[in-house]
Amino acid sequence: MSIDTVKNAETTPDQEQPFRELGLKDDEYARIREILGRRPTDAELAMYSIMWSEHCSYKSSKVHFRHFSESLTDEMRAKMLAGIGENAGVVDIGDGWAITFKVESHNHPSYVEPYQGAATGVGGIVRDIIAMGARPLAVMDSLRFGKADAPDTRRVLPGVVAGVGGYGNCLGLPNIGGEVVFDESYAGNPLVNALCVGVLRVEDLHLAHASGAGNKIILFGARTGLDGIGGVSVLASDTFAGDDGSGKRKKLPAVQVGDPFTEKVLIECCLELFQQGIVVGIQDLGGAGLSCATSELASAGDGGMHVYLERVPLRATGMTPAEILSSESQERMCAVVAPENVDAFMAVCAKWDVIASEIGEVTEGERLVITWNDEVVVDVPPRTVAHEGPVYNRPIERPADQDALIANGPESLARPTAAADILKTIVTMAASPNLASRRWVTQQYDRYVRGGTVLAQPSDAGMIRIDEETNRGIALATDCNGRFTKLDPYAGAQLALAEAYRNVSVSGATPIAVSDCLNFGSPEDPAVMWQFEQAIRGIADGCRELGIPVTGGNVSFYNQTGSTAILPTPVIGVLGVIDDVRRRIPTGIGAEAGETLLLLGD
Amino acid sequence: MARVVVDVMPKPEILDPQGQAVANALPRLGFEGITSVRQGKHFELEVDDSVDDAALEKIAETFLANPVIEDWVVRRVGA
Amino acid sequence: MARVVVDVMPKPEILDPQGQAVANALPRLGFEGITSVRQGKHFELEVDDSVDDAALEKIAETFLANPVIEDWVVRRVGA
Amino acid sequence: MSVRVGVITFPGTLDDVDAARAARYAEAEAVPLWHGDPDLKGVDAVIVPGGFSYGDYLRCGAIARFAPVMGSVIEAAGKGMPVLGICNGFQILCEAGLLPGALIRNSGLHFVCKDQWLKVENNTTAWSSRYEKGAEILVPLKSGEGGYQATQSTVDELEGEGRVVFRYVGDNPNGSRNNIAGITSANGRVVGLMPHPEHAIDALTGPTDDGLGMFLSLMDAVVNA
Ligand SMILES: Nc1ncnc2c1ncn2[C@@H]1O[C@H](COP(=O)(O)OP(=O)(O)O)[C@@H](O)[C@H]1O
Repeated sequence: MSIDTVKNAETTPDQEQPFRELGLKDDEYARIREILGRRPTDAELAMYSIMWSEHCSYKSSKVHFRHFSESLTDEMRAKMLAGIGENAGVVDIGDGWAITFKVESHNHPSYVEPYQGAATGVGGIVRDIIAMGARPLAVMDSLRFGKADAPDTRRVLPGVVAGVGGYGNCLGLPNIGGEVVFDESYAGNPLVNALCVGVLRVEDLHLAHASGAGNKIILFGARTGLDGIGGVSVLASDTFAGDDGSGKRKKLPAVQVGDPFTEKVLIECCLELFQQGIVVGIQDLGGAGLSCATSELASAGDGGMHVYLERVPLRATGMTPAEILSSESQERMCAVVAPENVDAFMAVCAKWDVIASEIGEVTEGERLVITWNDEVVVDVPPRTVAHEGPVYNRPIERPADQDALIANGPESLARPTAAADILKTIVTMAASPNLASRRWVTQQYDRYVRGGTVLAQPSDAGMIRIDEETNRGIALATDCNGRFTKLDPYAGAQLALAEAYRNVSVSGATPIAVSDCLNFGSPEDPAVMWQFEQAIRGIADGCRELGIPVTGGNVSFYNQTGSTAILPTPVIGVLGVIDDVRRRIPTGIGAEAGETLLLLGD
Repeated sequence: MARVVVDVMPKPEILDPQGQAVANALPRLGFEGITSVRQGKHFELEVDDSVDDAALEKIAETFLANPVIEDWVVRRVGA
Repeated sequence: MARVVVDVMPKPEILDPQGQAVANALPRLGFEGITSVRQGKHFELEVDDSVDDAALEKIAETFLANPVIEDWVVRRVGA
Repeated sequence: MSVRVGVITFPGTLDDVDAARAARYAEAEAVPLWHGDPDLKGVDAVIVPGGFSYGDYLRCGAIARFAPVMGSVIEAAGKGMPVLGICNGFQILCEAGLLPGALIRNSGLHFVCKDQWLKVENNTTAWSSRYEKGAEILVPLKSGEGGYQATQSTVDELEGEGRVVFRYVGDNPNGSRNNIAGITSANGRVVGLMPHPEHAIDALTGPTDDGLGMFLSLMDAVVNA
């Protein structure tokens, strides 16, 4: 097997590379050549193509995030310890406690393989929370499917729910809420958005960076296999032979199988490592695997990094450097550790039976250098991979049919007037999929584990006690109505924000921060970009009005079937704090006879 | 009536956490020399003679196995 | 190196909710003529030649199967 | 005298913090026990808590029962030490042979998390003396493999000897034979049940505090021993 090295790339500048198959545009490829002053190696090409994808680089959405930063006031900043750009936002909630939380999408994988897609979605967001130095406390899931009676919904929904439950239950994280919405626009694009919230002491906040020359890079958790490298396998086709000898790896399924047990042990292992104070920086391995972890750690640090790729424990034979860098194997983390603490680090991993390998070190200088058995296969400025990818200002245009859509209001619909008809309508509505009981879903989720759950279904917000001495706690709700958002993306996003805010408030907690998951169609469609831009502005303006910041979130584009996009779906999660969870307000009326019912607002 | 066995296994390149857990446990229990374990499902069906191989293949593919992550083998066994 | 297969099945008198669910679903999916389905586990082990039949039987009995509710079969298959 | 209750943690155990909290609520001292360490640290009783030891891979409890600490638990139970297995702990005790039978996949095939009414059938065990016989208690049930199964003769024996401690009231949530939710050893010292009394010790975080009775029963059993 011959490996494409930097030396090789220098001597074969004109070798053709399958950059288009890897999703890079001509000008993006040209820019990589310009950055490197030569053609990229296979491994470099794999890294750039993944890190410059929409999913990892936020290239279409980044420019719009300024609405969030521009609307920040001092009041909003006051409690924010980490914001957009970190693995997850962190807010100070008093008494020395900080809370970190984030919502993330795993939409497409959940359509391909509902159980594993949803399961690994939960696994991924939980690792984001651990990477902040926090103990994960609870999860929530916000789900959208095609029509309830559509045949594919019968395939997707049970698998997704079983996957969310199967993974979350096994991790021991209570599920404290979520949503289930049906609309035909999601038929080919179900939305699986998972939220995780964690707690830490303010002084224990760990940000992902690799600092201090001589510090070691340790990869720990599961072995690295051929998971999810479907795209990158094209590299194996023309440069070197795969292990089946035919010169080409057979097409691999872009599906990862989750191993919640390994993740549970990884959580406990990380918490013990944090407690011993022997972690300088830490990063989870998400969608972009080692490409992401190494370049982001190096990019955010103060030096360079050298990674010895042959030291990565593998699950498959004959993996190439490009494949190892792109593997999406789950349940892995990467830590930066001072040399004197490596033994202690390894001892904690051994206690939990977690495989750990020292795969490199922080170096003087500014390059990320990756070698494979002494040959250099990657030599790049890490910022160009992780943080300085392409940025697009996509065309924006209000759809021509927006006015017609708005004009087509409910006025023309028949309204029941007779009592019997009204009753019938109410019963029909109560039984409709979007309003019916969610018990079939929530009953598959453990809401009790770890004994801190104060509110969960059927409450408007979930609530967790975080301190058994003081009874301090937090509340969370997620909401979104895609139909409102389609009619008016600006107001619809604000309505989602307002609803989540209200749901937290009525539980007795004070809202303090927002995380969002913006699910939209193709950013290359100006009408979708208009929805997106309007929604972001709506959220940013709404947050300013309410005085609570957006601390993080996720953008999921390309949720469309053919040229038809899903309903614009900016899911909003609001976090609140309550000083004494015993003063919570459960949902529901009628606990005592003679209660007075008041309607507030109009 | 015929007896049909369908074995469903995780594809070789797909992670098999269960098989791995079993493999890891064996040495701790004092069983040496087992170098790899994969765990799958084993179905035993009683089928009318009217059910042909194509139908069995279809049942395995669309229902008993998940072709995205699993391989399967259908066998008729002596009655 | 040898390849060993162990099939583990719920005892006939023990309820098999998974097999039952498959059997019930098949007619709904348009597959007729399947009169019974039982679901168990299928293990594939790679073992050193030093591992004898007695050891394999022990592994199956004490670990891979729960004799209270399950039956099992151990087979060596061609390399 | 302070009563020391050991709570075992296996890789993948989840409800150990809850079991320890429940012991503390009953004014016992909770002592953490580690799966890999056979030392029971001089405890008066052991709780094998719920969760997913080893991910529930292979069979629930199948891997955990071989842990070094379990050898000590089996030995201590033989000498009459009170042992409580909750959910995964119950599965482990069955796999370890301390209790008869086995737990299989729920008949509905789904994980079920719900508040479940139980009837106390036997109030003479080390873990149920504080309840009135026939009392109904409400505690969380949360499991995917909670269907109690055993041969007919074992079930007959359990019923004949009054060794069914808790029985599900209302619809059978998981297909358990005879609606069995929990059983005890012949000497009434070892009890296993699928539902989670440790999650019902405080109405703030559970449906009721009905589960506390089990931990208070243990205090009586140890103090009066
Ligand atoms: N996918 C889900 N995961 C967890 N909890 C959910 C999910 N869907 C709904 N729930 C919970 O079920 C309850 C009812 O949900 P829903 O009918 O959407 O309430 P509402 O209409 O009041 O927002 C809420 O407590 C909600 O958090």
